Amino acid sequence: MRLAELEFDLDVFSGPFDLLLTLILREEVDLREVSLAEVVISYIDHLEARGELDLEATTEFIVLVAALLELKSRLLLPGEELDELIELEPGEAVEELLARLLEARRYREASAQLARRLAGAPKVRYREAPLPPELRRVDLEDAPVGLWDPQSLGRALGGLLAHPPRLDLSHVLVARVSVSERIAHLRRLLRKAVEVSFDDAVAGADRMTVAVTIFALLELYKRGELSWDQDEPFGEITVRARPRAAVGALR
Amino acid sequence: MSELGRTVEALLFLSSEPVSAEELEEATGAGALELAGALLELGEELAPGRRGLILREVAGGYTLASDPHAEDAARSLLGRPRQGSLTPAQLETLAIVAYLQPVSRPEIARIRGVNAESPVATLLDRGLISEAGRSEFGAVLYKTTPVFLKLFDLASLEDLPDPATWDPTPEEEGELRDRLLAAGDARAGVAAE
Amino acid sequence: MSELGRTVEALLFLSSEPVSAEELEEATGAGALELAGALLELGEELAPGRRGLILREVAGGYTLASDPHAEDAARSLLGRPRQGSLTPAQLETLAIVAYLQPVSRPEIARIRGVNAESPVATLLDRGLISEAGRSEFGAVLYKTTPVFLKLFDLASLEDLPDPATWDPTPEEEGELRDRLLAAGDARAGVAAE
Repeated sequence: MRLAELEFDLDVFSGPFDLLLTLILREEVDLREVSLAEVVISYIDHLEARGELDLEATTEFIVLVAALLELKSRLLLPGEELDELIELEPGEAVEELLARLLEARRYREASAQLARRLAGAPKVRYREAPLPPELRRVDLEDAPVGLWDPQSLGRALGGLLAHPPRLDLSHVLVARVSVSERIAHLRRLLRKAVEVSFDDAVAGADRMTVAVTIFALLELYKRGELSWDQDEPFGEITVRARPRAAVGALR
Repeated sequence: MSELGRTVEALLFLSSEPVSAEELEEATGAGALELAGALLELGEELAPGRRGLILREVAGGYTLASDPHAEDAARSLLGRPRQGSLTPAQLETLAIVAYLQPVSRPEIARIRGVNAESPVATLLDRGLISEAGRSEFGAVLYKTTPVFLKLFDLASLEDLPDPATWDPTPEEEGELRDRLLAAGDARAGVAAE
Repeated sequence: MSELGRTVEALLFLSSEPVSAEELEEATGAGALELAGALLELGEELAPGRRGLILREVAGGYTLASDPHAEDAARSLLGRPRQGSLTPAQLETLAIVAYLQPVSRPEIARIRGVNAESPVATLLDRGLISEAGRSEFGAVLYKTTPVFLKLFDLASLEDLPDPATWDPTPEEEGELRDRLLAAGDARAGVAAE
């Protein structure tokens, strides 16, 4: 069974997975109300019932759920609005969504038709062999001088130098601040001072950046580059660089 | 067997792709009528059940194929099934390429809603699709190949059914629209509370 | 023609390599004597001058080949279209080799954003590029050949047109190789999303 067709019966939604995804992306279903744990458990139930692991579908599922988790965690951060991602009016959104569902459906039907056609094709085989050597090497040496235009080479190379515009195909993966950026930021601060307060490290930053900085902090802690103290919940966090020697010893 | 019939048989044996009557005429220097006669002769010689090979008309041309009766022995000798079956992702990707060609990988990904890298790579490996230049954004475009037509026993792409066949009736479409609008209203209702 | 003879014909047709008598016995389940009879029968059917194909016994076993009398027609059918034009993929690959030589296949693939195996093989077959040692990582390197210079009517590689004419971003600095690799990576990034 295809992942997209997998039926879910959740508190807030009942229907195929691809409809759920599309509804979420168009904010027709509020992701904050969707229990992703429930989605994952339903999927695991489905896998168990099926008795075999479809690696491709499962990979697809993990990627999608990871993307949904990221989107949901952003939504849960107060003040982080998704307005910029939802530019369409409700009526427009429905038409756009409808068009996309119909398009997806059209090619799903087409692929089913191809599958039937393949099953019904005559059970013959065709030869797959290279040309015999005497025919393979075409006598390019007899071809006229200047058969091809050298400008075509320059043009082909020029085409390869072109950078594509950034096509934003996935609303879910819009990353405005990256963990590696924040890691670099923390390292910079810790080179200047042995100790830094977390509030100072994120002074003036928006909530998204604060959240990502916490990921960066965890990553650097894991690598043994720093440690921190927090005396009480919601209290001041003091970040401290680990001595180089200690870092080396950890490796 | 006539000399022309023999030449045609040899050409079909050597060519990895089906050869059209026009190409055969040009290569052999024979006239259309003469060539039609040779093809008829060859078709009789290679009629199913007579030899190990059969003459087939597919993908806009003529080609030789093994007779299905040899399938078990062929599988045993070559050690692989006649055609590795295609996964749903590969079939869907192939359907999109077949109908929209030339089409780029990002476009396929947009329609399928998931990355198309792995099915595209497999279809390329199996020779079912091939490159067809680049889009204005520099993405490689893909088209189907004669291998695709052969595998699916199609004379040409025109033999693919019109995709509009599968579009829902206006009633179904209206129902879907209502369902989506209702979902939107429910969402708006929650937000207003 | 006997059923075993037909099966053997089909097997030899499908295999691109010569097939030994033992392999044929194993695939068909026939005994050695029976198989020898079928090969004899097939050899008579495909004796030179009878059909477009002939049965050949070569080192390692039996194989089908096209009758040499069809060679001129084969050259005309299979030779000319290949000589006449380069596909976009081949032209891009050739341009990369021409400007960056020596260059490895992984580099070509990175710049093009797609696997370069097939165009590289074709250009090698056609004698437009050749191997030029190995990179420090062990990848085969390629360079253009004298045939390449002749077909593009170039006295030497110095005469390659200046790509600056077609450079979409002439303001960018850096070596041609680095810029091509960066652009390829950017295209791959877009396609992967």
